[in-house]
Amino acid sequence: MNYSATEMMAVAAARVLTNDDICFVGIGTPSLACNLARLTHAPGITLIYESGTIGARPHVLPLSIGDPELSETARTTVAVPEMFQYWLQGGCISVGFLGGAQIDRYANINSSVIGSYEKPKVRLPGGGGAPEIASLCRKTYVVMAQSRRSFVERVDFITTFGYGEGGDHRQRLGIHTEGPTLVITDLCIMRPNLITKELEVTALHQGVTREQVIDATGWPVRFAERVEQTPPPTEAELSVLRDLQACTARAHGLEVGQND
Amino acid sequence: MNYSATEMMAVAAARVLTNDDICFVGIGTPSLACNLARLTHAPGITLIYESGTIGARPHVLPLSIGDPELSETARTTVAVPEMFQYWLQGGCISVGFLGGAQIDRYANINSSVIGSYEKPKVRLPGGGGAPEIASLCRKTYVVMAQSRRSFVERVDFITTFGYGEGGDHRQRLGIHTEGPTLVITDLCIMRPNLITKELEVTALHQGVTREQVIDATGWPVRFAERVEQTPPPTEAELSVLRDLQACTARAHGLEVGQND
Amino acid sequence: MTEFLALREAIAAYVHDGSTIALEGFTHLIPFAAGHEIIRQQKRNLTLVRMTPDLIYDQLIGMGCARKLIFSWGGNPGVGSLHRLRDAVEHGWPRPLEIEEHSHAAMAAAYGAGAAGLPCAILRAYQGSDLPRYNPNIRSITCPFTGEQLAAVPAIRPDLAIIHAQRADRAGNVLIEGIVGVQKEVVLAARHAIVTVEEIVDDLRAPSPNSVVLPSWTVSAVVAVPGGARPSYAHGYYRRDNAFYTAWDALSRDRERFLRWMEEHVLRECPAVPQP
Amino acid sequence: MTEFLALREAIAAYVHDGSTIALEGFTHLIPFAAGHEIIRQQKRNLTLVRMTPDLIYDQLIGMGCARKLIFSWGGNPGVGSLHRLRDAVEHGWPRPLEIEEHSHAAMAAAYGAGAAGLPCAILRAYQGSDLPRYNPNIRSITCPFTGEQLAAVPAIRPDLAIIHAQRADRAGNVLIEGIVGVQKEVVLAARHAIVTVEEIVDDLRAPSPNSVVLPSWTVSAVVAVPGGARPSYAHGYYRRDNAFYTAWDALSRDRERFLRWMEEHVLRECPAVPQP
Repeated sequence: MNYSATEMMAVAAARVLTNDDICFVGIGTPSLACNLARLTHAPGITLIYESGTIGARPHVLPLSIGDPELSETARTTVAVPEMFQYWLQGGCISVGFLGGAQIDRYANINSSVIGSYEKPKVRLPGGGGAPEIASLCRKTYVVMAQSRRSFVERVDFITTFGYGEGGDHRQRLGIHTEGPTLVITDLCIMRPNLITKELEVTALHQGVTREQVIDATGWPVRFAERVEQTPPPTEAELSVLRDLQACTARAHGLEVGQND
Repeated sequence: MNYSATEMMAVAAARVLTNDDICFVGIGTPSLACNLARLTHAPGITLIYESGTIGARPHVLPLSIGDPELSETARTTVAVPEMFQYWLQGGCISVGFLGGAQIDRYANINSSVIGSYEKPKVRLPGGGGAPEIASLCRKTYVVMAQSRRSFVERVDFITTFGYGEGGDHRQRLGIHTEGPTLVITDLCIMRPNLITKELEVTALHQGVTREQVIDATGWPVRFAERVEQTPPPTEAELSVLRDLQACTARAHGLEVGQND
Repeated sequence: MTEFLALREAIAAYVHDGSTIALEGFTHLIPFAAGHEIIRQQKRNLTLVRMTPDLIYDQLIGMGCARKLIFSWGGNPGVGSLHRLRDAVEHGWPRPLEIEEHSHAAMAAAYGAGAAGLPCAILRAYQGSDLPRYNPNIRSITCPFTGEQLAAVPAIRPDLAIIHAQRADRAGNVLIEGIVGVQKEVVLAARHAIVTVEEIVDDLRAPSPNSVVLPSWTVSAVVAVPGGARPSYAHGYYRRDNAFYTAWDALSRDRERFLRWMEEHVLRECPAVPQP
Repeated sequence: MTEFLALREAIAAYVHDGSTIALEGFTHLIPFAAGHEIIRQQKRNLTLVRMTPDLIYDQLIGMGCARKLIFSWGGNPGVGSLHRLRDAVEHGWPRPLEIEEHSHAAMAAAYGAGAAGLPCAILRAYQGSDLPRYNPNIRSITCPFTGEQLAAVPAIRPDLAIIHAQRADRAGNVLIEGIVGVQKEVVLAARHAIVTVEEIVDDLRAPSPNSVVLPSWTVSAVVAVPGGARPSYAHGYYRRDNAFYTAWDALSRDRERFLRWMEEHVLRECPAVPQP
């Protein structure tokens, strides 16, 4: 079965989630991956959206963080201050799922500006929930399509702190959570080095070469001692993924593929 | 129509409430007075109990601050932290209604201990919501049966700050609300002097003499320049009051009069 | 995640001598049955946390389970004193009781801070009151924007929360309705939580998308105890036994009579619900 | 207490040039109709507060109503940029826009502090982020119990809150259901509040004792505006117009096309609901 690199990324992201995860879900690929996990191997996963919905089980993917599908299918919906104070800051969340416009080798993420903050070349939407999702969830997973524009030597702005300058920088700031333990791209999977916290490629998706990854990374990317190969999407995974996207597109009155 | 001094006190307390008041209600005479007001001249009054019930319209008086009658008849019931943070501290409440075991000439109230705090002769229930009701409601009314034991030269413990040592003591502590502008007893009505904030008798209930009030007050009590006479309870007031108490007693399986 | 246990097992597993535990329920859904099981299992040196100790803590204190009480209003609502609490504070019977006293506003905020993973709560409180002179856990903090002084109290983070709720589903999700007090806060603030429920059902039947629901993964153990809040009440199930609350005044005033009542109605019972 | 007004009257009475106003609704119940009326009445120099500016603030900004924006996520959810917001920040068109940027957690807490009558909120936030370097309203505070440093942000207390809700009763009590966002907080935090509703009814039909209800005395004006949240949605009434959100990307990218669309669909309308 043929599949796109984007589909591989979503499937790889879904696979790392477990039945017991309490997952704080961002819109876009994170939401796709989390719902794919829920509809395949992790039916018991709890999906939490920052709009306040706890245990949402949407039939189609939400376009926004607060689509009706979320609240209608959730176990309960709480106010947004409560969501951030009790549920996120209170330490209930096992995994936060993030994306961003730029990421650096220490998994610091920029979703604020390209250029300077005060005179931006591009004003991006901003951090939203991300800065605290990254510091307060027990760990975070990042999903981003990989290119030299997005995987950069130095992010223009640290919206969301990953490992800062590496090493024990998180601990020095008094952050007690694990941080971005996993970065999933359309080419590979990266994990922070245990000591330096620099991202290292630990798995390549099938058919992807080291050169491709090197070309798509804005810093001299390191590879782990053992680099595994990501198993390709199974037919079952692909068919659930495509059904979900097709339903979503129909429900939103969009062309298929417009919303991924 | 005959009536007791306690009934006079409840009626006098009810009369000072208006249709527009948002009233934070304590159990006992405050609750009786507030509901009497609601069932007579102030049907639009909003009663708020610290259990979180907003707009309660109980058919019988609650025994506790959280009886089923409150939540079942309320417009909404919120969590207790929200009640204290958003509704009380947020400045929504126009009148707080308090009682206590002891009160002094500056309307400081003790509901904690008789004797010393660390070796109390009598350990009273304590402040509950009172300390903040008194500082955060726009004004507070106090209802207490008057005697030398309860109206004392100096309270053993300031659970709930009234006017402290008088004058601008409230302002000096950064309290911006009016404080206990009215004390209603079974003998009279007292109000703080505009300047000194010492309580002065401004009205005597019918048939009560100055000597009776002096005898029942633990400090040399002052009388305002003009002392009015409280009109006696009307038949309508008494009949609503007695009906309410009778219903309440039946509902709680108590003897009439046991719960006031 | 959630275990479904018998009451006896749940208390044995989660209540340890010396624990800090909070049985909450603000004049509603008070977990009496669970408190009685703690008494039967003769737990000792507990730090008991509860805004309104109510009859259940009067009983725990009178039976010698408590070393310390953290509270904000210690009376029998609408009736008067808690005589066992008073006897412990005034005369050290059956053992001395250390107290840490707050106002409701501060204690509610402290539970909220516990749920929110903060070390403290800030609030406008205690102005002019004598309480801060006797409670070193009431401090102050300065607003970095206005310079205003605010009160600060430490977050409450008990070892164990016990609450009673209307129902749980078979996955362990819990519905609470009516006066919800600080129940959500105490469960989220505590390291473990036991929830006794009126019934375990296939479908929670939450009437509103905004109903108060505790997801199963916030709850360590669910225990079916119909009537487990009596003589308190469960909105939608049974009413408050106000006559018993009134009768407790006389039943509890005298040490011997109290002990006799407890012997007959609590100690001899298997996990069930005492009637006055 | 609550006045029942027409939309035109309510906006004229409560929105003044230079006001700080917050039209809230977290991706649900966004008060579009009220925002459009503000545009029609050509209000100027507004400080606009909103966690997610969304299309409605993109329109207000593009039509020149805003001087400053306080926000925490400024995109078109699931679609991309807000082009009018970007054009104002990047090129000062149609006028320069000052921004004060927070994270969601901080802004939600700041609304909570506003509702709670506190001068500031404390939270565990912004650790390692560059945002505090550019926003002097992010400061820190030390816990007096643990010594821990916490972030502090000033309370949000707008001159006016505008929200949309499902219904109000004839006394002016308001029911909100589904994703309730920060609606209660913003109404309690603001000096005045306008609530547009789908319908005004004899009985609120709140399904639960714990339903989110704003008592009439928290609301300055109630305005019946059926469909007043479109293209956002109203839980129980109509669904989100996701196709319009997607189409807005192209409609708003170009200044002229944007102005034409606004002219046709907002400026020429009497208070009614635009369709794309």
